[in-house]
Amino acid sequence: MEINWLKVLGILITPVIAFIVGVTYGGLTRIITARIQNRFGPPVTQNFWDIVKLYSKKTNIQHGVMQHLAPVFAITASITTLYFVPVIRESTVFTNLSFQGDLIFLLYIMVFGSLGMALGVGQSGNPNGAIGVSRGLSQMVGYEIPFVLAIVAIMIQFKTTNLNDLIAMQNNFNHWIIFQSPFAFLAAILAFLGMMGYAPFDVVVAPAEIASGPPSEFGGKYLGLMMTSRSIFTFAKLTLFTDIFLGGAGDFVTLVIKTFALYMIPVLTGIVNPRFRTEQSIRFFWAWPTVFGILAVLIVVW
Amino acid sequence: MFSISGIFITTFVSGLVAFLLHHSVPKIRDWFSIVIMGVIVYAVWELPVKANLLSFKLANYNLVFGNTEYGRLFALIVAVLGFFAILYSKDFMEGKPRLGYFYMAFFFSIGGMFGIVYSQDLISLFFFWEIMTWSSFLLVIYCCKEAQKIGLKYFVFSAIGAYSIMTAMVVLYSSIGSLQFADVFAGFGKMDFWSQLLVVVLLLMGFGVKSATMPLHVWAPGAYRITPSSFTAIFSGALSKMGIFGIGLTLFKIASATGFYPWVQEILAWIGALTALFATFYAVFATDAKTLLAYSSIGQLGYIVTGLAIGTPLSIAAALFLTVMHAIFKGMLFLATGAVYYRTGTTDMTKVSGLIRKMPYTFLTALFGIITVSGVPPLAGFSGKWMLYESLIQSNHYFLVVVIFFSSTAAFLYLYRYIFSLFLGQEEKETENVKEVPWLMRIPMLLLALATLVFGVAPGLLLHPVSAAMKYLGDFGVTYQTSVLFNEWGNKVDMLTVANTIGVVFIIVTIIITIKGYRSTRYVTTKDIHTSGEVPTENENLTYAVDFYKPFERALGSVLKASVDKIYNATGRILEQSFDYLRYVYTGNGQTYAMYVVLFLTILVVFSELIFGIKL
Amino acid sequence: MINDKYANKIVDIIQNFARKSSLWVVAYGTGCGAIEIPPTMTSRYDAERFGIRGSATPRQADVLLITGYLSTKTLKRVIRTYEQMQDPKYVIGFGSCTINGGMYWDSYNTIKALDQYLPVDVFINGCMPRPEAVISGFIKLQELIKEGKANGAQKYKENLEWYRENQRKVIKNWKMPDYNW
Amino acid sequence: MNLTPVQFVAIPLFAAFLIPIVAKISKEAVKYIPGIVFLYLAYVAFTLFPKALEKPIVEIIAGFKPPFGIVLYFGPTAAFLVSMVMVVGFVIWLYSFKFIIREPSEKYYMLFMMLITGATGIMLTGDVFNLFVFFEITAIAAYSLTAFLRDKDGAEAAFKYLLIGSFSSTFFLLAIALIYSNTHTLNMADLAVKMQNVDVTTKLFILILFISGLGIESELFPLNGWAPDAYSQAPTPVAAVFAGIVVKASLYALLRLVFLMFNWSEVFYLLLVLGVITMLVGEMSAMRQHQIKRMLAFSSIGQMGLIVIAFSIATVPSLQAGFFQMVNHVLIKSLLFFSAGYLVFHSGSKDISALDGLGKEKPITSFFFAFGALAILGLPPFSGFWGKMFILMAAGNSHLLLVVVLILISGIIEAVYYLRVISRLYFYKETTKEVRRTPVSGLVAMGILTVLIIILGLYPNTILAYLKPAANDLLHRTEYINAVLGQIHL
Repeated sequence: MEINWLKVLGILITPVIAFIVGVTYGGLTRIITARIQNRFGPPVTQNFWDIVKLYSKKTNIQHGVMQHLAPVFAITASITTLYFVPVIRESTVFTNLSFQGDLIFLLYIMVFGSLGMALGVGQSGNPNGAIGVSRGLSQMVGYEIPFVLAIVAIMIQFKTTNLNDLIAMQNNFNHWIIFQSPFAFLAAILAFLGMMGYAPFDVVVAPAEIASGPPSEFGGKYLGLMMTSRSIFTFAKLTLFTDIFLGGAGDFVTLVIKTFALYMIPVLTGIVNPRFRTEQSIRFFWAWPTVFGILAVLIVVW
Repeated sequence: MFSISGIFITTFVSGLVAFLLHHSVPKIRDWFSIVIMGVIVYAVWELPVKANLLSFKLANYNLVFGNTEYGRLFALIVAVLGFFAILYSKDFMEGKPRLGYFYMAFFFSIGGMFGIVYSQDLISLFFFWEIMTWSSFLLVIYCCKEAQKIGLKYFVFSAIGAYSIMTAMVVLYSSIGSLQFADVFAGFGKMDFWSQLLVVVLLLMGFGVKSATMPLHVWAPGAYRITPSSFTAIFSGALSKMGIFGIGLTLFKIASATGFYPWVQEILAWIGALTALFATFYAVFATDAKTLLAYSSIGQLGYIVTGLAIGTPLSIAAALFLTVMHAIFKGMLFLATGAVYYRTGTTDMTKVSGLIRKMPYTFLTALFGIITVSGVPPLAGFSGKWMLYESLIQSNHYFLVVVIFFSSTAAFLYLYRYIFSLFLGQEEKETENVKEVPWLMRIPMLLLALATLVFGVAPGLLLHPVSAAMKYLGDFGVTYQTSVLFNEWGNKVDMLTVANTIGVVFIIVTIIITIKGYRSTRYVTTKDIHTSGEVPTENENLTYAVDFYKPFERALGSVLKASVDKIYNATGRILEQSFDYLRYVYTGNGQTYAMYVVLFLTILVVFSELIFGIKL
Repeated sequence: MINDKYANKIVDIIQNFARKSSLWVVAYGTGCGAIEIPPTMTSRYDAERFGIRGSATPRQADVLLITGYLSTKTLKRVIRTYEQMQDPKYVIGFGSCTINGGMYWDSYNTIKALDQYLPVDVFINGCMPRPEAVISGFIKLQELIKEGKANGAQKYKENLEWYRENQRKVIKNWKMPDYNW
Repeated sequence: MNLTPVQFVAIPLFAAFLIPIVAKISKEAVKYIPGIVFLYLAYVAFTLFPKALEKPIVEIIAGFKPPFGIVLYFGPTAAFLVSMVMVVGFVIWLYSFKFIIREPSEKYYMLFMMLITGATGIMLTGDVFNLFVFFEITAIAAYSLTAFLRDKDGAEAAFKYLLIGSFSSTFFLLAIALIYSNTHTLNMADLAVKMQNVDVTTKLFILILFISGLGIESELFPLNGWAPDAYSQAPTPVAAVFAGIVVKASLYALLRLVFLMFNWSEVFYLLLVLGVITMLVGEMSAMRQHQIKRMLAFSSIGQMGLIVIAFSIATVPSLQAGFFQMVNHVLIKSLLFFSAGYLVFHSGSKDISALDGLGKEKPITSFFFAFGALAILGLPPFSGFWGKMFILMAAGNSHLLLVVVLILISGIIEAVYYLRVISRLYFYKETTKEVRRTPVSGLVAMGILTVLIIILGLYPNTILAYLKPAANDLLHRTEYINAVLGQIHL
């Protein structure tokens, strides 16, 4: 078979772009947080330098091979997720492998990373880490329901599970799914809050009670890899939501605008909110978001 | 050799021979069993596919045996898993008492399963069903005194199941006049509504007991926990599949001819989904590894039942695919747990931890196992789950798919709990001189692990026999390529691409972070962790193993209180009590007995008009 | 391959810049000085401008901030924390107590001179040092890092025996895992 | 000498009288007499069987032609039952060979022979009063065998048995008196004809008397109070004899009379209900017994209920099933009693709780018990499976689904208490005591039964061929009447 070099190019540079955008978003978040707290805040490149610093740590410790591989799992999951999400609509370069997979596949590959992380954290032997994982998994069970309800509603409505078809169907502004089935969007975005893990759903990495939970034994390059994968993963998730609800993006400008708009929702919620206990957050997800999701499905059915 | 009778005779006779060998020359007992099992695997593989291979008349019933594609699928599961289990048993069972008994019951249950999958009439199916039941019962009570109550429960529930099948057979026989599948499938449509309903319900009930479908599952956790792990693999991997086998036949060959078929489908699908849900919840809060796995298999069987009940080609494909996969991965996990038990002597997850560096191969097996169960790509569990979801969505079972998805997400909880508590976490002082299990035990586990990988990358290999089996169940066709799965809307997922992407990225990053010279990493023990400056002492247990999911438990609240098991136990107690009172009818007092006689006479005389219609 | 000397130099420059511009502090609130950390971090003085932020565990931290006097009891924990940190790592002695015992100069169970037990890169004088002072101390540390002179960890490794000896003097019932570099 | 059915009655009787005399000479020789008798009679039975299948053999005693003389009717049913009795009798003899060590053994064998005489007589005779006589012989032999051990419990049990048994004979005799006063004949075939012009109420009263009289011996529910004590207190082989021979014989008598004279649907319905109740009560009260032999007694009551159900469905397949189940019950229950006998003997106590860990001490006997338990639960590949199967199918064919369900439920109850005993035997206690041997004769006896059970389970056709004519013979009275009286048109 002949190789489509454009594809290869896309595959090579998409992670880089994702990384840059994700890191920048991270910096911006810190600035915005600072401004809301009436501070000046760090430079926008702060996260980038943090990551570089972590990579440039001279020594690192590990408790075993699983901990060594955990960040690798994480970043693998992020990059794979990214590859199976069409970044730019109808472009050869940036719809990397999105024709080979579909939504349900994405739902599952997104878990891959957290599973690997959980294994590594487990081997690190730090009880705080295990507690964090247990909280995280419980919370995941919480927000999975509304999210799946929303996704199911959309799949039934548009009779496809492939993202590219979804994007193609929302070719113009008023066909965006956010307008077509707003309840699905509500449910999904509320679940998205949980996914991003900002307050009030940051019980997983609550630094004050369980010493930042899962990553508490990770330092140096491991932490660096984790932060990298987090930035990429953030971008991937944002793009996914953009594709599903906001009709994808034709070029990078719209992409950035849409993703940033989406990104601000969890960030701004996070800044002004305290922290839920685990059972509280699970209960929360099973209350209104689920209702919205069921509404979305019912509306589609009728 | 490659005749059905050959397979039966080999299996049962070698069961007896193993028993005798144990009492004469125990040295060659194990190898004998292993060799025989290998031969049987070959025979089952070579057995020609023909509807009527062996038929004879026994007690004025025609007994017919044949090898259909559908039966062949299950027969292969049984044979291969049996081979692995018996390979594993050689070292695992060494030095345990009553080994002859063990091997005999083992072979008998295997033979019973062969009989079930090959039988072409209900009589022989029931015959072998009962053989399977009592031989597996013998293995449940095999271990010790505490197993007896559990075994009794298992037997009683199996008896309830078997007898409901029997009743269905009676009804069928009285209205059709023959019990051969051919006649039954042909004649069932012509029966009257009520007997149709009765038969379908009874059959589903009967088979549902073996496939541990709620609310008939209560025997499963105890029985799976107490049996020796090398047989638990069969128990959960193959023996429970007999229920699935029967449910498949009932649904597509019998119930599909009736008017209430859609209702049966809906109800059964929901039963399966709820089974999956609640079983998952119980698994999350189990503290014994084997109990956890038992509940997990109940849940997985719930998926399978749902898939069968939906009845679209894709869902059936998913169900059968999951059937095979469940046999594989639950076999792996039970064998791995058995390995842990073999070395540490317990399967209590709050007692063992940090075995990864001691038993790397076992850990690898368990890892592949949980990844497969959780359905995370690229391993094979994903393909089955994917097909199941797609089929559910495309047959417009919106809320069903949510329930299924929810329970399979909750599955992550117990899977992580399983692997964390046993293999990860703090390395305990008690287990510091634990070694890896012998090779004969490793090989089956690793081969099964390899199978999950292969079928994950190329599900087509497995979908080929599955689709053949579907042809037998009805004109169901499913489109697939060696590595590509399609749903009914034409969307696809290419497992090969997925596997390649994950593999390439993973390897590259691994190389980058592990190359020599880049930022040296040093290994520190699991005691050397951040404890706010404190120095943990040697015998200080830092593992977080008890009440692992307390928050989740709080969130669920009183959902977990509901337990059908309590109801059953109460019923049993009450019945026994009443029987205990009833036996005092026999006072042991002559006068009383005499009085009974007189009473009987007088009653007959006085109520003669009632009884005989004649006034005296 | 380009000239190793220059390559390493460039790499060093980048790394040092990165290290300087992101200092993660594990603040072991040993003494009364800990009260000065919150204002330093929060809106009034906003240390995050310089990339300084707290970190939850020593594994992730770069700077160990000893805020005030150390009793012999806490010294043990501090040493443990320091040894759990990963290179490159820096120590900031905070307040007079870490220099000469300060107002506890004649106390029987406080550490008088911290740098006998841990390699201190920067001392911040005063009792209490105000947030401005703290920040200036951090800036000083950043300059040192940039020039590559903040090599306390190096010193610690080189004359470990000496440090251990001092530590053993004050810490009775010495039960510490050795510093296996 | 030519073989005639009369030998079945004559030879055991002769042997019974011979035994005390031989005992004067040598006590050892006595032991062998019953064996020889059984072997010979079995041979006779099997040679006569084919003839009986072609045409029922009717033998006239003392020259008077029926209906005036006494006839022995050796039809397929009788042939089947007699040969069953012979086989089982032989096995039981083999077992008691070493088990009845206590003197005076010759009395035991004599009574045993008497009992066999009575039983075969019941099965063969064609005359109601003869039936009564043989019935009494059997009963008296049974009473005295119950008390054979000469201990307090045995005496008590025997007394109860006697008490109830006297009721039964009274009723029986009363019925016969009524019959004779109404029809002036005692020949059963003749009665079958003549009873039609007896007025209904009398007939009904006779029937009631018959049912309550013979029901006592054949363990129908409210009348079987004697059974548990007798079974549990009598020596083990005797218990086997009760379960295998006495009960079956009296049940046969009851059925024969009913089928001949009172084949009304109500009667069968009544019998069906009685059977169901007997089965359920038997199983339920067996569930919580503390003594193993008592448990077995109740379980055999339950089995009798099952058999009665099978017969009272009164179709050819159901009768076939009933006969098959009879065979099963005889074989399996004897096996259980035998093994239980030695287990009790060695544990030294009759309680089930005393059986813990005997599986190690007495592996073979315990194995036989376990085997019997699995077999009587109707598990394949043992013969019990087919018996239950046939009965269920027959019940289904005559649309008695409720009965089917009840039978299965009783099966579950049965499973519970039998499996408990198995658990106790093998898994409750890991004893390290040395293996204690069971006498060879006993083992051989049990072995024979086991083999028979397996054969019947794997290939039930062996006896099914003979069951169909038996069923027909019992079901259709015309053949009987014609065979005895020659062509008479009803």
